Amino acid sequence: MMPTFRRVLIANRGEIAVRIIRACRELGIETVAVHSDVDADSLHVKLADESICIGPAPSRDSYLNIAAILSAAKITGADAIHPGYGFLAENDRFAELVEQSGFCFIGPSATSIRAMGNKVAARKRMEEAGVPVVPGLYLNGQSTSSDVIAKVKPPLLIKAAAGGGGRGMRVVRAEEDFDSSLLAAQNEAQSAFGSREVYIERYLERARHIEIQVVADRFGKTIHLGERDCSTQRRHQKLVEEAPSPVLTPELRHRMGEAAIAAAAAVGYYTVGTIEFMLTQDMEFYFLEMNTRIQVEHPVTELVTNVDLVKLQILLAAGEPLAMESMEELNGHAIECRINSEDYTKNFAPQGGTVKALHLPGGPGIRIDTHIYEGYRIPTNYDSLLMKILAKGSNRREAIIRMQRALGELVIEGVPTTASFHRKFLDDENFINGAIDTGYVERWLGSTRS
Amino acid sequence: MMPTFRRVLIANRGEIAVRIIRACRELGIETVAVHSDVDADSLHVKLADESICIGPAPSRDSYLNIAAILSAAKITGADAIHPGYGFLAENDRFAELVEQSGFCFIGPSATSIRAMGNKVAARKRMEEAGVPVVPGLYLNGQSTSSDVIAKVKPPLLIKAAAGGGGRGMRVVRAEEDFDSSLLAAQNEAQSAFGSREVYIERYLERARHIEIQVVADRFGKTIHLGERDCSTQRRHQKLVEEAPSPVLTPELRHRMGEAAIAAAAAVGYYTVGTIEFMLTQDMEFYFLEMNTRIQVEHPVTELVTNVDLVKLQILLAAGEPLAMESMEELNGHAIECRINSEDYTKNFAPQGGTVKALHLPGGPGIRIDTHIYEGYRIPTNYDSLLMKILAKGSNRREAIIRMQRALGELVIEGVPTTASFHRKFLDDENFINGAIDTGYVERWLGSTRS
Amino acid sequence: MKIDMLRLEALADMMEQRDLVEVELADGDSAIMLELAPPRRGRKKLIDDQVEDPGVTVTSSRVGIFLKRVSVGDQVAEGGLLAELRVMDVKYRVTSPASGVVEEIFVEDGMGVEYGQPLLKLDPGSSPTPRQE
Amino acid sequence: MKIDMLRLEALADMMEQRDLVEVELADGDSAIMLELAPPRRGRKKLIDDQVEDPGVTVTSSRVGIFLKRVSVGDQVAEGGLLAELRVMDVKYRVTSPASGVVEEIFVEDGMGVEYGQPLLKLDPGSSPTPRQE
Repeated sequence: MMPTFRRVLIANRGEIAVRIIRACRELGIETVAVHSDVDADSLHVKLADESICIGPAPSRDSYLNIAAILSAAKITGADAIHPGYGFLAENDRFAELVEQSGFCFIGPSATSIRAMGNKVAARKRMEEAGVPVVPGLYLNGQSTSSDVIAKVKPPLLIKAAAGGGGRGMRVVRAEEDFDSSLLAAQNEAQSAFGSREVYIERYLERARHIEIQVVADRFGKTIHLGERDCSTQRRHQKLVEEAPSPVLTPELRHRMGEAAIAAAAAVGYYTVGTIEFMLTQDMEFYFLEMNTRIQVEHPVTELVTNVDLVKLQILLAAGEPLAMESMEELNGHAIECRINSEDYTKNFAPQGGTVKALHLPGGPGIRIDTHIYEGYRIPTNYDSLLMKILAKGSNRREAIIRMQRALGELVIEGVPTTASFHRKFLDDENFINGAIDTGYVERWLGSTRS
Repeated sequence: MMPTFRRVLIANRGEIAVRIIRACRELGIETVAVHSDVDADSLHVKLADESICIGPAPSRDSYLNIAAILSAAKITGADAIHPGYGFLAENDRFAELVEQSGFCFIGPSATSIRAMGNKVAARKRMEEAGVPVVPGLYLNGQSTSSDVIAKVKPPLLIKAAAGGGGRGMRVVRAEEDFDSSLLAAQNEAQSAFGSREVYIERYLERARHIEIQVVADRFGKTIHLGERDCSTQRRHQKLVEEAPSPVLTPELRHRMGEAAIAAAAAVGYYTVGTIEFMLTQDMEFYFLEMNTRIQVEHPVTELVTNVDLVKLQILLAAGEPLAMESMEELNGHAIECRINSEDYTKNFAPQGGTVKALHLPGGPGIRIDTHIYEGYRIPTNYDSLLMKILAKGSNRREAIIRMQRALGELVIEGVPTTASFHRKFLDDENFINGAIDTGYVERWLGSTRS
Repeated sequence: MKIDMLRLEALADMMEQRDLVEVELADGDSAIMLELAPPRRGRKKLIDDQVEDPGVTVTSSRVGIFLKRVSVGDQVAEGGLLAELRVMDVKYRVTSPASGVVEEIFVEDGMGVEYGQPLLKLDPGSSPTPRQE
Repeated sequence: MKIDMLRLEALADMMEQRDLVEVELADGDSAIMLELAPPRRGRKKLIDDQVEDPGVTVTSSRVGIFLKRVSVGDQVAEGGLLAELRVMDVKYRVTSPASGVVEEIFVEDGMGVEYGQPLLKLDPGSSPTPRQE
């Protein structure tokens, strides 16, 4: 292996900082951990070769403090910065400043981040690249039904163009309801946002969230490593991820993979990234967005491809050419459960606390990624993710059963966790049959509550 | 999956008892842990559905106490008994009594155990089945060189037939030394054991230990799942195991696999077992012995085949037919380090103690099998194995580096462990190049000591 | 509120002597709670706590089925038969380590017992009492 | 409730002597709860160790390069320049929180410092001493 970086600063915390330290160590690269003052006892600080306090607890003063992070990199002699996920990972200005300050940004170019960061521009770019996007169109205040229905068939969604939060939003299921719904939406948009402009798009009912892992080098070679199915989510927060998806055929995997490659190539993408799609019940897929960074659920793909995505990301950022091809045959089945310090019986409210007792599951097929340890005090300033438990089996059934077995062994005392949710949800018949969509968890929670 | 057993009693302790509980749990089978009185706080006791104390600390009164184990199975309503490894696992009388008492023995038939247990008889059986055994012959007191040299070429080994412990043993490297060495060996055998009878066999210099995992059902179908290379051993105690072997070609793997299948089939073997071979530097292999049970290092094979050997063993014992074929293409590379409570700087002397602090490695490619936890008191009555750390990589280099990374993360305070040995040995150039044999560790220890 | 320091002092003394870590007193509307610091807890001379139990407990030396051969109140001689333990097809005698009266039987007849499990308790000194069954 | 400070003082004294960490008293409508701070618990005779340090330590509020602007023995006014911190290309002033004399400088000129790192110590009361360099 050629020498890459000498010393990488990790501009993150928690389990992903630990994950990146492990990758660096295996590559023979030194690591610098940054931390806020409340994170002084955090595991990533203990594991790194060097650590530096960059500010007080609030993220804006520490993990989002670009000047402090760049200054820390300069002082500690780092030659590259890994942003992890969240915080500054998809901040194009940060990526730009990192490079301008003479460090390598371990991620795509600032231009790629920017291109995918603007959702309207990204949608246009994807359409041009031949990537399916949800059929839709903008209407100005004067538009009526006739020109719309031809292009977007019900069920469709009317959204205020300027809006958000459900204001000015209408679902139209029958053609004859369109005019009245449009008028209502336009009036609501007018009063809420001062503009009658609305956006019409096809309403994707009971769709799944399927994402494709893409990998690209700096020389234009782009491949994909199959999908992850992240349909088990609540309010866009993923709770369970798996690969392969229980519903994809090899043919569909190939088509989605090709679309993902086209999407990444369209923005000159390099390193690792994820193209998120919605997949409808009639197996049509539509571009949702691109995550221009490593993802929380990347280990799912690692388990079924035997590829270390974080090491690969670092090597590609350093300029190594990509020496592998797309993988459309995945090895076995992998599932991830996100164990958050949240009380799922109280609307998943985040909880602080101290880990009083900890027993980790182990044995065949189990992988644990965590930054917690016995005695660890969980700060309430950050993301509530405590641990990722992964189970790999020779097939989906074995992976699920193995995950249930691991959840049975897991002991975390001192703070409520989503493990209580997972223990129940993984027993759900629809989940076991793979018959779910992104709204399923909400419906399941409603039905188990009553 | 068809119902197999309702309740399995595990006639063992330590990590393998935990491993078997995990397999049973994933199969939906209840578990009964047996334990000696000093093992009351052991992890297998905590994890099992039920536990029963079968005697005081000494093995002969507890884990080797056949009547107590059978009685425990009867009282707790078990329908099958898993012997693990060690203790009663290769005791044909135990296997017989288990079956006679109305339980299923999770292992091969008592007849198979017996056939492989007698080493001289096994050698004959293997020769008949066409499995290569080390060339050799018995000589009575009158024999001379002429008839020997024709059959066994130097280097050869002269051993007292009645002997052991190196008495009456001579290595002959040149033909002209044979007569004098034979005379010396015969005289030494006479004075030590009262018999001039000696046994001559080819001396395998700098050979590797390669073993083949075999799997068979009760209906005569036998397959193999590739090899494990266990050449890193000291006085026949394995310290590191890996798969695939760094020296096997696909062609040799196929031939050794076929020989292993023939060996198992020759004794009507069913469930899982291991055929151990010596592999010489000129790539000739010879049957050493068969282990008629699950082995300590079985997870190495699990990682490169994605097969759960313990679950498979239970299902095959219950009479399921084998639904898979031999695997000669292994997925990636796996390495296991045996972390024993031994001080390697003091001749690997076993050490007792209490685990004062424990931090387990994690992240990509790491599997941990252990029965220890923070606060666990290690009894000195039993085997010193505390933990198996496994690392899987996409190739051997990545697996070794990953293992080094994991060993760096591992913290076990309160007792010295062989992790200190592994951290150094895995850095050894010859190990990294795969250029070792079963005597290498001893030579390495000698050279590092001086 | 009137704080009676003398009484509190006396209370604290008593806690130390008796190895109490926490005391709560409530009397009508009044209440007092005292808690001892953790490092001080349980570091006293425990001699007084070790109350001698005059009974002799007989534990199982085998894993097997308990077959009762005496009843509560029975007088037994040293070496007398208390029970049998059936281990697979073999029965083993459980004999009395002392003469006395059977005070309590912990296991039901015909139930499985593990190694070290208490089977019954004898009162070595006592004279026989009327049968209770 | 009437707070009898003298009695509270006595109570606190007793707690320290007796190594009690918590005392609760309730009497009718009145209730008192005293709890010893965790660092004080079980650390009895440490009082003498806690020598009051009259100095004022100035810590870094940024991650950057420390540029020394005073020397040990210098007299500084409140708000006076002590040092600069260079964060990438921007320099930030570190000013004195009080008037006094620079007693000690912990960081060498030109070295990197992290957030919260002690930079130097002032003696707010003292009069200037001769320069030591």
